[in-house]
Amino acid sequence: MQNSHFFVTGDPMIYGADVSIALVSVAIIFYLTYFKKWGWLWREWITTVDHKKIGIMYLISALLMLFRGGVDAILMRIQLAVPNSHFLASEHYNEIFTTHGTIMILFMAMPFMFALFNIVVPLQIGARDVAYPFLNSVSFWLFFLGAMLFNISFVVGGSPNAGWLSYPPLSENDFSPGPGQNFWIWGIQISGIGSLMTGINFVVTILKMRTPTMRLRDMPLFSWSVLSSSIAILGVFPILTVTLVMLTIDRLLGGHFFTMTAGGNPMMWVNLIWMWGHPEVYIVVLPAFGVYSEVVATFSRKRIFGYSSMVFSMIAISVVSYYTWVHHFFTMGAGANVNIVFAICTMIIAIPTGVKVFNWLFTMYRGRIRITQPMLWVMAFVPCFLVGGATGVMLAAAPADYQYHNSYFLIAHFHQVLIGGVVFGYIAGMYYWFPKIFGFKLNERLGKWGFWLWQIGFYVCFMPQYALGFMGMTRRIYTYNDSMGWDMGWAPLNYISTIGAFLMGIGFIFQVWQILYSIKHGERDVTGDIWDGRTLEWSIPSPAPAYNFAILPVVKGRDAWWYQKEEMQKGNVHKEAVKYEPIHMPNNTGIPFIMSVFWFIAGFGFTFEWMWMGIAGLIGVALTLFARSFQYNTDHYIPVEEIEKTEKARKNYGSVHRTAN
Amino acid sequence: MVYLNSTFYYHDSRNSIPLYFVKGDLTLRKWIQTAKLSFLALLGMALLSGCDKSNFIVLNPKGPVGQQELDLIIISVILCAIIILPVLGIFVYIVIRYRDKPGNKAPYQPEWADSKILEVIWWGIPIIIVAILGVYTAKTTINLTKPPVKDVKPIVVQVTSLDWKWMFTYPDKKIATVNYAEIPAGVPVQFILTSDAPMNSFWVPQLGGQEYTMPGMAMGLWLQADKIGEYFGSGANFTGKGFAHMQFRVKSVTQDDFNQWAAGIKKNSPALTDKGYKQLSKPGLEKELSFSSYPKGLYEDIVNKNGGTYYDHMSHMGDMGSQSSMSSMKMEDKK
Amino acid sequence: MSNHEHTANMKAYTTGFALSIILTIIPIILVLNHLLSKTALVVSILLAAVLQFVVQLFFFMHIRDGEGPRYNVMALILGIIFVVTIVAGAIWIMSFNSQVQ
Amino acid sequence: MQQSISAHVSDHTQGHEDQEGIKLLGFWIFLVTDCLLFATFFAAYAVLHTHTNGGFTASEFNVPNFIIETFILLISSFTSGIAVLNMHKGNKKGLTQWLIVTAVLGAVFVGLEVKEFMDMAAEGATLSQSAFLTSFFSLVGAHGLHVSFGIFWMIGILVQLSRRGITPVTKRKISMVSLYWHFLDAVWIFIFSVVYLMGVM
Repeated sequence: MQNSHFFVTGDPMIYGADVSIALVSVAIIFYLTYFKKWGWLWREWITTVDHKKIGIMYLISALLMLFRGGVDAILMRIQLAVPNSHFLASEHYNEIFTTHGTIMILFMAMPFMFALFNIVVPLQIGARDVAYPFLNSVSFWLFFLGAMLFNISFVVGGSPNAGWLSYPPLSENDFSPGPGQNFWIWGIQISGIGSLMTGINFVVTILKMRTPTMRLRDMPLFSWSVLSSSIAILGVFPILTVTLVMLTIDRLLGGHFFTMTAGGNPMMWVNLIWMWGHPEVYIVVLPAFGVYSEVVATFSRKRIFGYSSMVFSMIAISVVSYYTWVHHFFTMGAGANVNIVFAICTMIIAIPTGVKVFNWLFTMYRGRIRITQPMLWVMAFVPCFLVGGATGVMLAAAPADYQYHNSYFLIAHFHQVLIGGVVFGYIAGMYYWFPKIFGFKLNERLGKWGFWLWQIGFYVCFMPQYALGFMGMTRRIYTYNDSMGWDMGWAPLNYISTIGAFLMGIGFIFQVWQILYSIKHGERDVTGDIWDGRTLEWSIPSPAPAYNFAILPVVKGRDAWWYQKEEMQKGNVHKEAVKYEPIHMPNNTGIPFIMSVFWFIAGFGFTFEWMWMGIAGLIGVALTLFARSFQYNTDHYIPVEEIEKTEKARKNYGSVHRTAN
Repeated sequence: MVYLNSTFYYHDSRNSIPLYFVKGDLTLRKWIQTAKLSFLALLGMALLSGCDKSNFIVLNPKGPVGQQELDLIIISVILCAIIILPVLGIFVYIVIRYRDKPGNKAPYQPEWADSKILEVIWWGIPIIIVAILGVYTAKTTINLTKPPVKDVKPIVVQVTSLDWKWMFTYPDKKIATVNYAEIPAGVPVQFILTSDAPMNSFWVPQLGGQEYTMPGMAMGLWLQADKIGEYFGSGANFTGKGFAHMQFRVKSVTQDDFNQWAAGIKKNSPALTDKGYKQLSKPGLEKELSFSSYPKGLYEDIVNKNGGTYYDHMSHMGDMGSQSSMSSMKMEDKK
Repeated sequence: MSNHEHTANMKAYTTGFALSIILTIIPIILVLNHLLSKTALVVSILLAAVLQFVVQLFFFMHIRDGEGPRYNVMALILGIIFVVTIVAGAIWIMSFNSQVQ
Repeated sequence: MQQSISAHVSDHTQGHEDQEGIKLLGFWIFLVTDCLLFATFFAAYAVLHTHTNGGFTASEFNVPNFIIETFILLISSFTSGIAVLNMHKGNKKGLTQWLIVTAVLGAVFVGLEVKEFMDMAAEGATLSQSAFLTSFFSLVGAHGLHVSFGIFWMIGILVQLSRRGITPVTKRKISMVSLYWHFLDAVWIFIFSVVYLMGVM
């Protein structure tokens, strides 16, 4: 491969990005070296197996990727704002929507979700860590290096441009030669393996690591949502892995799974990728449902309404979501019977989802609603998701879908459920648990600016797109009014939509500002229970100590901490002398990071079809696995003195239970 | 053709309608200027265009297929609204009534968290609504697999999506067109779709919903125009660089005009040869073209070479006329 | 699972082994001698495979071992449902009749 | 204060012994996901097995070869079971020997499979020949890679066993590898039935 092909050239924006990436890298390296922070970085972060720190790293990565995906979105909207625009060339536009979709789902939503998993679940179930701390670290680094591999396609080799699900034969060698498509495959493959491991990890964590007195039926709903989401991950991520392997076999070894020639069948890809792809959206939305349940109960000062049907509906969603995938290709010729069955399955999944909305509403009913930042996002979610869900049911009606499919109606629908359902939920979760993990609250005023800009921006951006769908505008076109003499009247609505995108972008800037501002000025959480919470994570100090719980909590029912506080107020608490025991904790380890670097090397090698490098990377992976297998000294005990010291330093906290009115 | 910034590998130089890909001289600054100036004007226009019903082509069908789909859309909107609107109302009411503010006298029952009656209601209502919508959906789905009217003899139009153009072949008339199709009004048309390039989707919103064009598959789509007119069609599934330009025209004319048009093409247009098709199927754009004939079995060859031989659908690829395509439908029913 | 009772003993392994050998030989004989009609043959091959899978589960993998909630059994059942969905779903959908709406 | 009202719960549930049980459950769940991995390959094979592009068809498989392969794998599944029995009896020597036997049988199996693939390739039936062959080599090859991985894993465990003897950790590892081995045998049953037997039928 020639040098001029290795580096992406040709566009001033790309050169600009090259320069800024180089500058930022130099700045980071300088900072780390000058302040002698390399050791700190290695000891405290890269080798950590602490679920809270891993959660923080997921959160930071997710926000970075939200930025990158958002910039892509803005570029697309600029291009479409006016007809016949030449801001972006066709291929550049294609690359941008491909990376936008891929990044937002796989490298933004997934890590954001895993951030919440990691930060919240062990604290909520009274555990000191996840079931497999080592594996947890492997998962993170696989995700992170997979995401980096995908992202460097921007500057080396060229970005993928066949759409976020890369339908063959377009994504096959014949139509998309070169490393761009391979970046897509390997970036997703590597991080997808990490996601699968996280799924296993959290299923076992929730089943086996709960504090012994917590029964499953008393478990907080967020943890239930994580369980159902993780079960869905286990059910579908293997399919993604294999489907990507198949495309790799086609591209790298000359196979014919999905080619047009030699009997390959592109429809098979569409079938398999949506077997993963549809449950995937439920995977990301279920934890958001969990967040809503926690936030609504806390800020209505009321028990969650209909706990059992909430649990049942989540499990139902995670299983039924497995039977809806064909609604993504009703128009592909699978026949009327297939379409009818999958249309009805798709509609059925709306039932448990709708039930959840009712239950949230009736949790607020006869409660006392405090409109805090997390609650604001939940309240924005309800109407947004209702409409998004309704358009989803409209799309499920197969023959109507023939008219919506691949049009801007579809685009508007899935942004409405993915932003209104998923992103709002994750942001609510971030605001809600931020004090727990960092020890301070995020500034309300800046947050409100961010909130309203997001809200207005969202409706301004996406409502016109429903209309554009009815006007016959199809997705993924980089320009319009340009050919065959058609002017379909799409221009004004597109212009408005672009304004909305900018508003959301400004909203995001406010949120970044809010975080930076609050690091210094945010309200400190001294009680550990800043929201007057109901579940166990609020019973420990903020930020949580490394071992989470000095003594494993006793749970007598749902909302354990809430009732414990009530008991405390009534004075029914028998004070006993505290007697700590040494706590068993896993050791830090560099192996996950090193192994993931080898994966990165392998992925990079296969991307450029340098087999020697790919195989060398895989051998490295095998060697690190082998090395780990021989590590026996993988844990340590925190001595009692140290626990006493830590707990003493925090003795001053103690929550005051504030009853309503 | 001047493809701009072929960063990498695309170095093909076909010569058709180069203008589309030539970078204009609009700089970003100029663009912002234009944007500023047109901001208010456009906002106004948008509001106006919102009232202009004719732009909403999906909601303004010109044939029975599109009409049935519109009916289903309306039914689904109504059924969804039955749930959405009351829920939104309840939501607003609850948020206002139960806000935590001093002196709020609304009841506060922090322990009230169960009600069998309420749960039955909101599991029940959605189930009923889904059942109703499910029935309509199933009915329409089955209806659309049949010709829209029974008493008129249908015609067959074979559609092949290419990079980045549409080819229409008429097995009855043995003529071919590119990027436009003419059909007789009031006659059911069975479009039989395939692709000799990455899959696309054939969509003429005012006649009815879309269907993918898949390499190696020949799939039928019934459409019909009730009146004469010209309808916008486009490719709806992304196929790469020239995808945005894959728009075409479907013109519905009276049966007589249709026959005349076909005869005119037969007489005046050049023939599509094997070589010509090879050239046509290369990546690139094309304007509207007409051909007086095409190589025998062209469509079948396209389907078969992309994997069609592995499926049993030779019988209704259309070359034996609409009659055989009808009989093959019956075969399908038996399956 | 150090503290759980084990169903593993030599007798169980030998029985399982014998059963799986038999269940392997039966379909081989059926196929090589063309003993049945096509459909019957397919059914009996699949039946033998499923039975053998069950044998592996019970005699070799000791699915009955363990106490408390049987998470492993639940996982397996869910897994089997998903496996059937993937394979049967793909076959059903991909046997398209190419005559569509 | 939180601590003062919490009863003292024994720490043992998160202690060392049960860690091994938790790991075994995780591994079991991993095996279930591995099932789905094979199911996806099976789905592709089921859809594409007639797409032979005019070349090698499923009726041309080498019958004696795959029957021998099947029996070797069956026997190795049995021997790995005997190894576990020896482990429970605390018989390190027997355990080691039977593990070695299992690994060797696995290696013979892989060798036979490689030979089969080479023979087919020599006839021109390569992976890039047709969709059928792509799906065949992927499905069977994926299983072969799993077996090869299992062999290396067993070697690693054998080394640890010789160094540390039968401990809770090595016990858990041996239980895992044996579970894995039975699982691969179960997958092979379906490959044998669906791919080979139905192919030559």
